[in-house]
Amino acid sequence: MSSTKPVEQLERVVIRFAGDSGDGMQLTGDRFTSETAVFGNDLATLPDFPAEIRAPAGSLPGVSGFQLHFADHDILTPGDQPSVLVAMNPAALKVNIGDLVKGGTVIVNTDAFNDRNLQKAGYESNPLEDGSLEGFHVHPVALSSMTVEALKEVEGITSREAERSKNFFALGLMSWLYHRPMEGTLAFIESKFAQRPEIAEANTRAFKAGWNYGETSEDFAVSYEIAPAQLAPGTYRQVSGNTALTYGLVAASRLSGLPLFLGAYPITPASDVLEQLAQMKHFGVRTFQAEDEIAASGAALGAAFGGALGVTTSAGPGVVLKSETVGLAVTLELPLLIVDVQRAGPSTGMPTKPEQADLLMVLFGRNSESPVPVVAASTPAGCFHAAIEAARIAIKYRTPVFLLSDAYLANGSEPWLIPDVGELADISTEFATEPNDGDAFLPYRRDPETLARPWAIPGTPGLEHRIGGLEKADETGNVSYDPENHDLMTRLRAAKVAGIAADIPELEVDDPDGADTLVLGWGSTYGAIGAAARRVRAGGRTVATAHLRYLNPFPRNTGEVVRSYEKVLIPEMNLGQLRMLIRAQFLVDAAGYNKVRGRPFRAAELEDAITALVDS
Amino acid sequence: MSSTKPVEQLERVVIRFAGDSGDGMQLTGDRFTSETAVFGNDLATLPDFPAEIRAPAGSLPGVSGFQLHFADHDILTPGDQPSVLVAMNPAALKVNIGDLVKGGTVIVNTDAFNDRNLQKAGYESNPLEDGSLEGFHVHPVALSSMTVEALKEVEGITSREAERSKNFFALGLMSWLYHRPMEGTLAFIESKFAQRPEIAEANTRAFKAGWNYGETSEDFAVSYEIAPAQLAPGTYRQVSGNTALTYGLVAASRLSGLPLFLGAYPITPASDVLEQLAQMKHFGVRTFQAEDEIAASGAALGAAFGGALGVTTSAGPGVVLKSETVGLAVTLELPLLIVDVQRAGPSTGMPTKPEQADLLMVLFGRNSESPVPVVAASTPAGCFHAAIEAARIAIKYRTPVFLLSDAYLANGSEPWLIPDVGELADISTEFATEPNDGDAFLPYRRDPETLARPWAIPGTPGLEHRIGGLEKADETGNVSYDPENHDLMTRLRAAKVAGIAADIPELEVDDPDGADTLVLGWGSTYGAIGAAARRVRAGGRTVATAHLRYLNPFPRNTGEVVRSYEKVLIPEMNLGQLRMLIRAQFLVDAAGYNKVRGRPFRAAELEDAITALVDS
Amino acid sequence: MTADGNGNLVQLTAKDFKSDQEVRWCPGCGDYAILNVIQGFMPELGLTRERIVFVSGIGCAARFPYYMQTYGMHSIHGRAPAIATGLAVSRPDLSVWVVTGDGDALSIGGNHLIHALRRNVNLKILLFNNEIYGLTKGQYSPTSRIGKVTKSTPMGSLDYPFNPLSVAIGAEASFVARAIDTDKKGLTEVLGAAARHRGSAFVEILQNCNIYNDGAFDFVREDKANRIYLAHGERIRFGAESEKGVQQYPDGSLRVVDVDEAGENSLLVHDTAHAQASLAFALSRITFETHGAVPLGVFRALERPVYDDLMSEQLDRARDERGEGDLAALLHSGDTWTVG
Amino acid sequence: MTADGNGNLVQLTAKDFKSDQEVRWCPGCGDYAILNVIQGFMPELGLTRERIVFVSGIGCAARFPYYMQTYGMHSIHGRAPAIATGLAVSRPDLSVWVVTGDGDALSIGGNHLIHALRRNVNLKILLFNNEIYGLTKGQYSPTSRIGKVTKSTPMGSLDYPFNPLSVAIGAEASFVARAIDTDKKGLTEVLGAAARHRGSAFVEILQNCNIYNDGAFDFVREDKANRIYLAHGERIRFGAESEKGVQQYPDGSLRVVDVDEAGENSLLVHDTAHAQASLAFALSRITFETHGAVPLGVFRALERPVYDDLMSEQLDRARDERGEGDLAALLHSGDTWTVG
Ligand SMILES: Cc1ncc(C[n+]2csc(CCOP(=O)(O)OP(=O)(O)O)c2C)c(N)n1
Ligand SMILES: Cc1ncc(C[n+]2csc(CCOP(=O)(O)OP(=O)(O)O)c2C)c(N)n1
Ligand code: SF4
Ligand code: SF4
Ligand SMILES: [Mg+2]
Ligand SMILES: [Mg+2]
Repeated sequence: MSSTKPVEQLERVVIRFAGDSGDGMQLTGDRFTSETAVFGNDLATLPDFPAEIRAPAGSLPGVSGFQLHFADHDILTPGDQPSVLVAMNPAALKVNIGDLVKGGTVIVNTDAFNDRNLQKAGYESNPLEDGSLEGFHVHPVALSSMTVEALKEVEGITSREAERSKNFFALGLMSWLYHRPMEGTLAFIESKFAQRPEIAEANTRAFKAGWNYGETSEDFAVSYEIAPAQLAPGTYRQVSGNTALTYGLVAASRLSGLPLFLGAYPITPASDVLEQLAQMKHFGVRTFQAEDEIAASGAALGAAFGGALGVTTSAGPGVVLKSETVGLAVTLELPLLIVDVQRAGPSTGMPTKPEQADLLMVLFGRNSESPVPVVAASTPAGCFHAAIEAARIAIKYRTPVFLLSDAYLANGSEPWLIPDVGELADISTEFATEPNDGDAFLPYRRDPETLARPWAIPGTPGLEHRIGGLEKADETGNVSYDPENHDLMTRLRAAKVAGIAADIPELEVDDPDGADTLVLGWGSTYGAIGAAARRVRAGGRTVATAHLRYLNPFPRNTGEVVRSYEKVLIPEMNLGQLRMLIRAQFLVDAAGYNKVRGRPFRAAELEDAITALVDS
Repeated sequence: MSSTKPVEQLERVVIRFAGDSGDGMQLTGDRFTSETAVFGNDLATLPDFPAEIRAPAGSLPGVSGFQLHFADHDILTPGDQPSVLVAMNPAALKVNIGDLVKGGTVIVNTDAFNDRNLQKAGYESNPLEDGSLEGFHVHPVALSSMTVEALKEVEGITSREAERSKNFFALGLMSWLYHRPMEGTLAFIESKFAQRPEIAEANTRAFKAGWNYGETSEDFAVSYEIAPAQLAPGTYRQVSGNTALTYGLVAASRLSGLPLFLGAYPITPASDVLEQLAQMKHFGVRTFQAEDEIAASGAALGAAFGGALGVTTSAGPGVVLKSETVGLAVTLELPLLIVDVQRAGPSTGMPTKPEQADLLMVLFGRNSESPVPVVAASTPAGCFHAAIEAARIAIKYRTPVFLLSDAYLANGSEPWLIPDVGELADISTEFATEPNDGDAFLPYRRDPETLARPWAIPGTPGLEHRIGGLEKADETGNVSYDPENHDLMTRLRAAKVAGIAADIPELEVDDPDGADTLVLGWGSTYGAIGAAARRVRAGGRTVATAHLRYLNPFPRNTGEVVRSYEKVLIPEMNLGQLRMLIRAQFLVDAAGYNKVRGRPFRAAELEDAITALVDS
Repeated sequence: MTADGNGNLVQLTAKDFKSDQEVRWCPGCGDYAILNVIQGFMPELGLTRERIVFVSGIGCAARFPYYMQTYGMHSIHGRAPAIATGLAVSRPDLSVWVVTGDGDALSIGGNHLIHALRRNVNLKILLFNNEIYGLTKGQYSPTSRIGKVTKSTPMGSLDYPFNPLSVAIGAEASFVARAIDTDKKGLTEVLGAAARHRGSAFVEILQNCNIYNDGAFDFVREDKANRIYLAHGERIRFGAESEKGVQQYPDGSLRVVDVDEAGENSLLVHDTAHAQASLAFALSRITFETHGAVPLGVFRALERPVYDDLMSEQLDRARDERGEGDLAALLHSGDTWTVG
Repeated sequence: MTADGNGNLVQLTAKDFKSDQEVRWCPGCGDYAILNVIQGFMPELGLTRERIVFVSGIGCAARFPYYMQTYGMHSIHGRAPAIATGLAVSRPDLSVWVVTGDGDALSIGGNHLIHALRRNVNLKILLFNNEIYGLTKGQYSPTSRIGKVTKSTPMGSLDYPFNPLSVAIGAEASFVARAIDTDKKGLTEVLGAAARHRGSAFVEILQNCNIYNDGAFDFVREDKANRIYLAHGERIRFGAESEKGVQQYPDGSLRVVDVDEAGENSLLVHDTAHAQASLAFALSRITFETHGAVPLGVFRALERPVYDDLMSEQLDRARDERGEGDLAALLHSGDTWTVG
């Protein structure tokens, strides 16, 4: 179907879908995103579900949102503020209206604006009537009743079930409004509800009814076109951080030739890595849902001892429980990949909200000197390569490695140029199979270059040996209380990790105009920093940016880079963790921009912060 | 008894007793120390037991040592190198002889130098005969056989039991040699072996026989006198760090008026705090040996919720398991004292050996921004006040507090001027008993000065409230996912801890001559740094010293202090943890002197390090 | 009737135990039913609200304390029994309740649970068993059945499940019972028995998670004929017409028989206070899968010294024997010397 | 006879299983006896040394792996069952043994133990029970008896102890047995049965700590008349002259009777493989304190699907159904689009 109404061209749009937890907003957002991706826009998404439990229908804490930014050019963030809000009920309106840009568009489900819902949302009068939405462009749509009406001929569904299809009505309307292709969603409905054809039928009808409503209703005078973005050639898909991470782990298993063993305990927002890997049994992936995080990491370490790619995934409150195991892995010098999908804390904190405040924990959260390399992903799709890279380091250097993601990367998504599997680098290693000291096997005799020790797995004849958590003598690995040996081993472990700096790329600086000010970031602030820098530059100022993908060790030129700028700004969703490290290591008076709000930075606030520093 | 032989005057002696784990060397050292303390010398001790299990008799890993430094002036360390070595068997000789000063004295139990023992110790020939001890002053003493001989009239003991008294023979001999008073040891034997009078009799006889042997044997031509030191007036006792810590906790309970609840799980070298507190039931102390460290800290936190002084004690590998609970305490804002008696790591490491490498763990080892004050003891006796001070902060600011000790402080001992109980400051607090907002109670409404929240304990009518690990709204404490609130709460928690700086003493600097170089220390390096500084100054150079007793927050003048010196040296038994913090916070190019050998620094090595820096 | 802080007698009602927080479980969740029953039961405790504390871990069930107008702590996953132990042991004047889920109690918190039970700390532990991880949206739990397809077991669970009551009995629990979320009468009775029991009381409550594991207990939640209500001292009978009964084999295991055929006198007599836990254990092995019915009520209620009491007694005894601790004397213990 | 890496048959002996590390337990420790028996037993496994792995936690007992010329890991306190689970599950070709102490297994490690048992992971778990914390020098453990005076309980322990076998049975263990450190024959038999059992095998070994808890088991270690050796399918008898036997009360509990008086036929017949664990549980309640004797040998050995096998089967089935995983196809799954 194509529209007959006037069409306006736009460069970019930020839409937020918002409704009750039960209203299917995440699904709606996902579908709209898929349509948009297939259409060829660049995009970035930000799902936002408040608490883990479905709160009572209509309540403020029960509101679930999904924001999507799409454009005809490459974009970096899901957008600071929506320009369009779809609000399925009063609570959704109340929670989200404050974020809308001035003059933005609101599409509301008028059917939900009854007294009970208004009251639950804490409205004293109906905002659709009391003038409080003046200044916005409001489209009142009777979404529920029109959906029920549209489905009255579908057999085998109750009117409650019919009403539940209203999100597809909304999706249809929005698809019309922005000229999204319908085929993908229609096919999706078919396959998703294959078991319940009557529901498939209902959703299909609702979807089409929504589209038709846009086309016919006088309330919608124009529709919009956002031309496809100029992306590099290749095959794309949309991918969220957790999916990319899952794929990266499976790829690492393939590229290393090591079977993947995941030990995990469910926790938001890391659970779906476990859930997705559980679907990968045909890749030889073993997923073990352990009794707790300690056992999860222990089992992964046990599997690593046996020659597997041992992985354990969690979020901060679970990672903290793995510390003792990671300490053991440090001294055993076995590969182990620990994934921390960071969320807001401390303690249980705000489980679904992002934060990047576990950096110091993963670096230092173990007794004694216990160095561990740290890799951090910066974008949802980037989780794929970050996972492979973390695995590479773990395997090559026989060391636990932390991989940091966060709730924003985990759930956010973006188009991904699917890599050519054949071009991914081999990360395989060799197990020890022969004695390395005449007839004897010295499990702690190191490779002189990497300082890695041999990995001799059970089942290898003649290399029987014992390892443990007590300090070990150099080379033999026997228990040793010798003071000088302990000092030596402590330094060897540190040197091994520090030496990885030679094996990772230099820190890249984006500095087109020779700026005085460097903005240094890490993790999921990548997009926001990039977008902010664009704005700053567009405003006529100069600024350089660099983004750390390795937090331990730092790329070898990091000191040089930070010292070569007059001013350094480190924006972080914490109180200054990377900043502390940079200051300590390089004695540079780096400033911070720190907000701990459980949500990603907005480009605008970073623009302001950078501008202020540049001008200072 | 007093000696009839010529007497030489000495200023100081360092003795090391060494023997098999079963030889009672710790007891011997303890008794000699007590005699020395009562005599009035200043002293410092360094027990050194290698592994936790009694290795087979006669083996090198089974050697247990006890070093004592005593002098007629105030001293700061247990001595770099012993001048006298008492070696009960070949293994003890082998392990320790390398530490003895050139020309030092060796007293050996010749009876133990049989082929079997020599072989177990890895001696190819008898060192008493092959000339390898040339350069030392060797006293061969048939300790075992003379002891058996001396006890042959004691009834009811086997000759094996008789032989076991040889450590008392050695103690008697050493007591004679250094003019130690005998009464204390005689009384000690009576009471310690009250249940087994025949053993008491045997030990008494052995002790006296040793003394007499010194007096009569021609091998000992002179004895030595070390005049009492000039100590401040008052009543003294000898105290080890763990005992002082125990007393400090009991005192904190008394001074706060809060019953002490200890949740602990045994671990070297912290176990005896649990064991000693278990003896304090008449002080109303409840000790709970939990199923693990997690439960130990959990129970302490539960008790704190109920209004107790909740304490949990452990060493690094156990503290790491408490992190999640500490994180909860941070967000609950309840007092909790976590004691970390540090030992060498990582992982299980070297359980009986000291290290100070848990600093970054206690600061940062939790998910998200989770600030906790840290207090560190510097001397064995200092553990007393450190414990009270840590409790004071916890109670006043409603926060978990870490108290750091280490294996050296824990087991080392020194004379202690017993404080006047009446002069210890009150650290009591007030529980909330009334609503604080009209009729309502706001559990997170803070004291504007301390930022502490009210502590309303169960049982208080009308103040029923719920707290939890999810982020809480300011003031009400209700669950909140509000972004700005989270930022606010994160900053309030940080500000509360940072604000403690106003409530602790400034960092004191010892700089008699206006030096360029500052040596900044923390923890148990206090003695070694002080002794080294004395030597450096005695060598005609100038150096300043300062010692941090608070690691978070730092004393408010710390920046000023470190910035006012040209060079700053931070010696640590880790790879530079405080150094990192100082550099980051104050951008001072502090250098480190770092050794991770599982044993305290020697004054001489620090002297060299300081001298090199001063001269650089 | 309850004495308030001023000694006045007051009659509390369920309403007095409702906090001002909006209840945030999914509509239809079995937790609502339990909350109502417990709020209704609370006045029976005869305690003022400030003397009651609810401690929980993390999970849907663990939100419970927020809804009770008592003292409460929503702590960390699995650790509630440990935290509650510290509270109960140091504050014997309080009535301490732990609310936990099958994941919270038996997965991450299994160790704390069994240790609290063996110690017989004065805690009432209510395990809301929905055989699923609700809060994290539907992974299998240690009580989920073999073959269960969940988010984390797309091909079915491989883990042989725990039987919560068997675990508790194996861990020396002195009080063990079971009830159903929607069975107001049965649940109230069990709560009463648990409250009266001095020491640890462990109560499994079969709870429907209508979102992620709907109908898990329908065979007993919906079909009352499959409920075996246990009563101390009585022969064990059940069924719509009480036509079925439980008999013991010579090998110690139990079977379900037809009462008419087997004869009333051949039926097992329930004894909650037997010195040996074997009977309670055997009863815990009666399940829908093995026997087609589910025992409810109190399986075991054995008086045993209570940890908190024992500890208080030691403190008293220490004071009797050694006198109230004297700090100055403590500091001066051992060898001392005085410098002029 | 064992096939070595080249397929040659070799006869290994105890000596082949001794590592070059000096054994460092206290002289007289019961651990020496166990080490000897296990080294002597190893050749019976019929496996080459590289196929065998010993995993331990921390404690005196946990030093065990250092002394075995096999693969080994001395890990962290309490976590050996979890670590071994990862190893066993990902390497079904190995024979994985866990050595643990009463503190390691039942205090800090209690949760991992019970979960490994319920899952029926193919692990042989040997718990050296000395009713004390040896390595940390003499604090009471979860198996120490009430009233026990130790370093951390100067006035006597208050904690009701675990019965390790009851815990294991309550946790759905498929194989449960008990032996004595110095009873070479009994211990060897139990090890053999454990090794033959596919799945988790839990063996409690009564071990004397002559330094911190000397004589804890003298009543059965020294006095053979107090040993009840269990044998599948046989009536349970014991005593110097086999004059005593075990009978079942109608209430499911067990009592010791005089065989002559009670009659041989009234004695309980041991059944290690009963579908219901009730009998094994009841046997676990026979203790020296309650019955004056201690059962030894295999309490329970029930065949049940093994976790590792089940997991391998799912992997195979997934490959059968979906084909060997194709990475490129995975990356291209879902909606894709191509930019020219
Ligand atoms: C240390 C830690 N690990 C994991 C989680 C995530 N988590 C929260 S609740 C839960 C399980 C909940 O299941 P259950 O105890 O059965 O409670 P229910 O939600 O079913 O009532 C998990 C895994 C967490 N909060 N903390
Ligand atoms: C996390 C941690 N907590 C505590 C310890 C100290 N620790 C080592 S072994 C042990 C208990 C040993 O008892 P058990 O398991 O019975 O072994 P045994 O020494 O008696 O053989 C303890 C508490 C530790 N090593 N690690
Ligand atoms: S997820 Fe299940 S257990 Fe949790 S609130 Fe919803 S229905 Fe209840
Ligand atoms: S302490 Fe006890 S268990 Fe440990 S080695 Fe010595 S005797 Fe054996
Ligand atoms: Mg559940
Ligand atoms: Mg033990």
